[in-house]
Amino acid sequence: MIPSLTDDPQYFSEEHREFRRQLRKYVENEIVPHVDEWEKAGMFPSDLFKELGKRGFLGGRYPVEHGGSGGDYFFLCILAEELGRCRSGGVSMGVLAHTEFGLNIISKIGSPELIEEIVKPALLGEKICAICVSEPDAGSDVAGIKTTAKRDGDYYVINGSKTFITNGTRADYLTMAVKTDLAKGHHGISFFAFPTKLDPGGTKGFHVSKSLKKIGMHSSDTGLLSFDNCRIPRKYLLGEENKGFYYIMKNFQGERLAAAVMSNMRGRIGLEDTWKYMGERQIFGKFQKQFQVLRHLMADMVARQLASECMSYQTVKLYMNTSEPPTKEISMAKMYATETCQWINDRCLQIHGGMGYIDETYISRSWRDSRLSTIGGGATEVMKEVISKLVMK
Amino acid sequence: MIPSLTDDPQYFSEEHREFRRQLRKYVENEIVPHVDEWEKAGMFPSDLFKELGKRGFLGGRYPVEHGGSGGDYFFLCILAEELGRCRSGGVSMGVLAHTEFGLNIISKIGSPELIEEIVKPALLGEKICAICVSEPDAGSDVAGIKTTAKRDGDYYVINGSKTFITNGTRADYLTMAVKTDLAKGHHGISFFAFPTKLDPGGTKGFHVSKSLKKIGMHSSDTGLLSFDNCRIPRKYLLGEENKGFYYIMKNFQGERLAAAVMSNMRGRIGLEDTWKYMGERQIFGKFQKQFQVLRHLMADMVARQLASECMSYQTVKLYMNTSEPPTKEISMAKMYATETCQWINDRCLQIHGGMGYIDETYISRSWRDSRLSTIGGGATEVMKEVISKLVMK
Amino acid sequence: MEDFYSAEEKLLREQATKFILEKVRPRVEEWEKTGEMPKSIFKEFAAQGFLGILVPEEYGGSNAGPKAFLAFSDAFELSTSAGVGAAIAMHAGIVTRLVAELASDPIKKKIIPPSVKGDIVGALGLTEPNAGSDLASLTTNVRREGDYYVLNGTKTFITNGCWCDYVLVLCRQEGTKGYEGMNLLLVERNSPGFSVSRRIETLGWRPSQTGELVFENVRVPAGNILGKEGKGFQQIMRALEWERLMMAHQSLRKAEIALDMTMKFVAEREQFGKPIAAFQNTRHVIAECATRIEVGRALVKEAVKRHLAHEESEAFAASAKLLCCEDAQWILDRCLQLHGGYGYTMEFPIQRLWRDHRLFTIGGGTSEVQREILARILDR
Amino acid sequence: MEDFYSAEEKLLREQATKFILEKVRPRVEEWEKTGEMPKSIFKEFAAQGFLGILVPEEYGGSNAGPKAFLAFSDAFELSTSAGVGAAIAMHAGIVTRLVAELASDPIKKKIIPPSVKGDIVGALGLTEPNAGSDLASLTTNVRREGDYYVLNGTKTFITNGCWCDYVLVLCRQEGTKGYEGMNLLLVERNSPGFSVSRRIETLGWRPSQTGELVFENVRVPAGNILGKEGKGFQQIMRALEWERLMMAHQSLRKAEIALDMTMKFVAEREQFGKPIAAFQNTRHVIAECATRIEVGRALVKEAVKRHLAHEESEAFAASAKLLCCEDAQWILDRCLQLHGGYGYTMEFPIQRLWRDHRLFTIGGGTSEVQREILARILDR
Repeated sequence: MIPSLTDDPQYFSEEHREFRRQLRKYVENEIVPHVDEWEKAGMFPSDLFKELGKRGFLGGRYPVEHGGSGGDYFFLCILAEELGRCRSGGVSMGVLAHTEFGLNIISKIGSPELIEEIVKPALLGEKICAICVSEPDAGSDVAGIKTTAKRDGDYYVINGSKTFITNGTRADYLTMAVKTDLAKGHHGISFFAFPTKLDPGGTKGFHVSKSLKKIGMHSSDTGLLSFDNCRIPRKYLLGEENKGFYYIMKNFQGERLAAAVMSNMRGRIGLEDTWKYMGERQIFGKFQKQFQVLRHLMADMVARQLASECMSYQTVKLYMNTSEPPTKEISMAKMYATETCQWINDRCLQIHGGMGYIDETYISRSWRDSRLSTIGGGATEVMKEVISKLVMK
Repeated sequence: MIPSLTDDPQYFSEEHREFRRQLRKYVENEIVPHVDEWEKAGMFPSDLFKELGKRGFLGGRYPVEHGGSGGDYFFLCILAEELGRCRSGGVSMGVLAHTEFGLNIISKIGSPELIEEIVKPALLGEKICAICVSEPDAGSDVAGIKTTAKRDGDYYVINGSKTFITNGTRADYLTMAVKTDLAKGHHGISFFAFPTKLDPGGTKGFHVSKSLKKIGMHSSDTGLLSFDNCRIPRKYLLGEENKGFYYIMKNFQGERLAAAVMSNMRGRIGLEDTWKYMGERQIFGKFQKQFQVLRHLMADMVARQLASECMSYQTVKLYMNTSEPPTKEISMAKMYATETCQWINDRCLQIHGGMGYIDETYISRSWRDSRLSTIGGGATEVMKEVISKLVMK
Repeated sequence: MEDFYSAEEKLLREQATKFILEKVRPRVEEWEKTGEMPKSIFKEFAAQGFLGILVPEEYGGSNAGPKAFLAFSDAFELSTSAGVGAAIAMHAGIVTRLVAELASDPIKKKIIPPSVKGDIVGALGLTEPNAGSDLASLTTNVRREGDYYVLNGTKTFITNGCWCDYVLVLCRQEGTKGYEGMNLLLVERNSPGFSVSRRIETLGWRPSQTGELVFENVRVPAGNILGKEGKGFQQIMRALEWERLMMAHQSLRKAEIALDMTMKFVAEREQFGKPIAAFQNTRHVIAECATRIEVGRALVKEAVKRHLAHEESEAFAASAKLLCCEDAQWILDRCLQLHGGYGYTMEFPIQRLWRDHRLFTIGGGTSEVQREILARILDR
Repeated sequence: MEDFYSAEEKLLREQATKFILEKVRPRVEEWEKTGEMPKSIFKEFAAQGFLGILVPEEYGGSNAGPKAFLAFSDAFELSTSAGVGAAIAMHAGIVTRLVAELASDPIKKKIIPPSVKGDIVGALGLTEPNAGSDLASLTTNVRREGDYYVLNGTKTFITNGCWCDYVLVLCRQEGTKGYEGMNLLLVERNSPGFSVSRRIETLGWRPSQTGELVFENVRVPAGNILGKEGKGFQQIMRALEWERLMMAHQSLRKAEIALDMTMKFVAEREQFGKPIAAFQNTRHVIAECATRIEVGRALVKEAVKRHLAHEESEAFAASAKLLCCEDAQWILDRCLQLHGGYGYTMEFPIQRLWRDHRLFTIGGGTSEVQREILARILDR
């Protein structure tokens, strides 16, 4: 038995627990049976958004006026955790890229018109969103963004390209960071909710140049997108011009926290599956769980797992209770959870021996899925830069 | 510039160096252009064995009387290293599984008849061999083998199954460990050169039950094989009955050493590619190679890489100059090289950031290929058992 | 972590911090050099009320509770000497508390008030030369003779051992084995047959008077038993868990203090024409250290909460002891490294923090033992 | 590794081992306790011929060569005190050798024979309070006045500093900067203006008389320069590489000695009813330690071979220093851990090996500096 905090009343009310129960049942019955197929296809079906949406799973933490349930951030944690139980990392990533990474900022700073046009249908899963920041030459370094938006009357004209975009091949709206003032570095960034289907056959000038093949996260699509003189109405500007960096600082901490929570669940499932395997697999006449070094390794992993979960949950609470996001704690939680998850999955694969290298075992998928977590959403190296700036005054 | 030992005269004569030059040229011109395709197909073409064979690349270290060139073990090192330069781990693994792991023991203890029937054509690449030890319930634990061979007049009747067999879906001969005496544990193991094409349409009772899909090593085929009352002539017994464990101890050390050498090359290429990338990729206005933490990480990797190469080469020399294989040093070299290679490729992927997660980059392939090395051919945990027994007297 | 403590606990920490920095820290270098701290230090701590934090008011304590004790420990770690902290924490954090919880009334009245005043000092006798982390194999022997227990055996690595006035001895009734059949006896120093056979010189913890105690036919009055006959081990399990939590908490505090020192050092010290703090490597190492401290704190906080609420705390306490002590060891090592050659001199306290702390992954149940505990929880 | 040494070198190692175990090891505990080793120890080593291993025969040495010195160091590490090894290796492995290679004939004749006899002891003055690993920023100042050099500055962390009879001082000609314009001067102890300002107390290396040296208008005869004017730094680069190789080699030897002790300890010590050696965890830790030692050896062997053959050795030497010193630190820590509580007492030498060795990733160019060297090689 691996001790767990997922039912702890200090974090989860009965309402949360009911949400979790329903979602878990849905994942087990409606997602698990299909993930092998989705992994092979390189994409889960877009209908999944609708199915999740109509059951209210997407809007847990969104205001009721936006079509959500008005709950707290722990509803998002539950979404991240329970989707993780389908053991296909791409599913959780794709859904969260839509419902949290892409949508959150629109809900926070979008005009009432955009709430109606985008947020409401998106929470029902009828529109698909994506967050769209990375470029071929600017990953963690947002100041280096080269895609531009130029004002032209009531329109903006957008040129450039974006890459590593989760949901990128099918998103209806791209929550996109661009430069409205190239000379200004951080202070020239603006955000748009870029509509990809403005014109019949797709917004003119917008192309999915490539669907990127990745080492893992196979059930999620990833796009390389190009923008060639795309004209979009001015209303799609989010908030004010050139305030994009501020919006990132303020609103994107939730994304990192969600990455931590997702990683924790991926670590936990790795541990659960591996401990089960160790009780079934015999070698040299003993069960694997009887070997001291493997037991001690499990103990080390459990200790780190619990530490990471405590850190993430406590940080969620802090995040909910403070007006400015606790950037230091969130960066630490993100870095620790993703590194821990990656290490745990690597060691768990090792315990599985040859079976761990076979595509069909869960642990092999979880291992390659987890490899992305220390790179995406603020790489470990970037987290260290952030943390060191905050602790070394 | 990463310092290298691959031309060091203490290990490599002019003859070796010429062998290396020719092979490198061949790999560059004839293999590199095709590996993407082979990776996708899940298998390199069997013709590759013939092409390598007719150029003399396979028999470098085999006796002239067996069709080889009569060279030393460093010829095998060169083969492992230069094939590694095609950056598709399955190619080196498949070729070495044939020419070293499968064939070596036949050359050493096979009858003159089997030398003619198997070794000579195999060194020309006209027959394909595989080593066949692991079973669904016995990986590193050879005493737990359950496949049996029962004597019946001039025949042996073989029953059981084998898994994780490299070249398993197409091998003509399987160098196979089976139990001839189930009651005797280690001392009931015997070796056979199992012919898979004895009867038209394949030896009766032999089936490739499954071609296993793996996380990496995609250009190499891996079989799950079943044996159902297969009758094979007695002549295919290698050496004596029930001496199999002794043969493993004596002859399979070369396999582990080859694994070390292969891993070293995979680490080295990872470093070369990554250092190159660091000189091309800019972030925050600087080249990656200008960041101190990445430079220091490179330095740590180079130090371990050099240490591992020194260890492996010195162990090869020791192996060539002693009558009993230096099991302790070989186990250490294998463990260290494979762990180092895995760590290096993981860190190199990290340095590549999002690009490292994309299927098409070399580092992503090298990362998933290298993950097998600490599991196959004697897992790290097994190496530690062996080493501790030898150092703690 | 700040929301962990109540306002009163923070006040206590402030008071203690002032006391430590003014009255203790300036004398530490001398004590460390000679290995001798005056025993009267207990009275000085007592005068501030620190020795009664875990003791009910009727016996002269403040009963401020375990979290208050942790807040107090945040302060005493500022002495930069684990020996000082260990001596105080053993006496006031563990031994006196066990007496208050388990002893008979007459014993409580006799022992606790002077303990709270610092007039007498207690020790805990668990480890034996051949039974360290493995208490099930301890052999110190006890048999009943009329109104007395007769005690024979040796206890070693005993903090406060050389100067203790009383020691709680875990001993085995004849004919028992494993974790069953142990008694916990309070033995006073003046008992005939009790002796301190030697002081054990250690790598760190120098002022803590680590000693080996010998019991030769020591006759202990029957009323000196703590709790029930035969349940000695079971009765201290909760105290051992508390010790693990204290050690995890103290480890992180040591790491934090070291990191503060280090950040100051790297900001001032220049190499290659710039402060060491300006090197990316330095910044990333510090980020990693700070993260491990913060994560460890989150774990300790949860573990303490569960321990105090008597909820399932075993796995959390073992995880906290394992992870925080190991991580602190790594952090202290990195801090020493960032000090360069200065870190190796006796002139900077980082060397002492580093070497003092090395015992934290060994004492209180080694890291290996914590792993065993965790693995057994998985078995359930 | 056994094929690394010649028969003569092995014989020397055997002779030295006997000497160390009989004449040195039994006195080490006392020296470590007091921090004082008699200076006459140099004469005892000299009587065995050990101080002349790197010195030509005409000056009284055996000229047995660098590999012989490494074989000798395998023996002196058995003293289990890095302070003893450091004092001897600095004098006989580096300083005397530099004099023999670079000094003028009169200086050689004056300094080397008594050095080989152990009558006088040498030190090397590189590090300054504000220039450790970064020698380019050293500021000890030299100017020419007629037949003299006038020297001003401070050198610190100097092994043998407190009792040295002469010291080789790396100093800067006025108006120069970076690695250019340095001189290497031999300064005798009796020179007016030279003083030992203090002994530096360190965590380990206790008997090695680490000191801070002050030069106030010290007038050094012009003939005391070693090698060329302005080329002081370039001339010692090879000696620094040699120091790195020695340190890497000695690190592994310390680790090996500790592992031997540990294997003995775990075979004897029982816990949970069986020898610690029987636990799988113990065996796997030992396997990992043994592997890192063996791999480190392979690297050192290659690096030494290249250094001696004047082949490209820089990357190998830096790698060896970095990897072997870091790995030995890890191994010594694991060995201490396997000793449990006993590892923390002053009664077992493992504590000293552990704490002595901690300087090896700091001294002789920190690990960070080795990484810088390697990264710059990659830049080429």
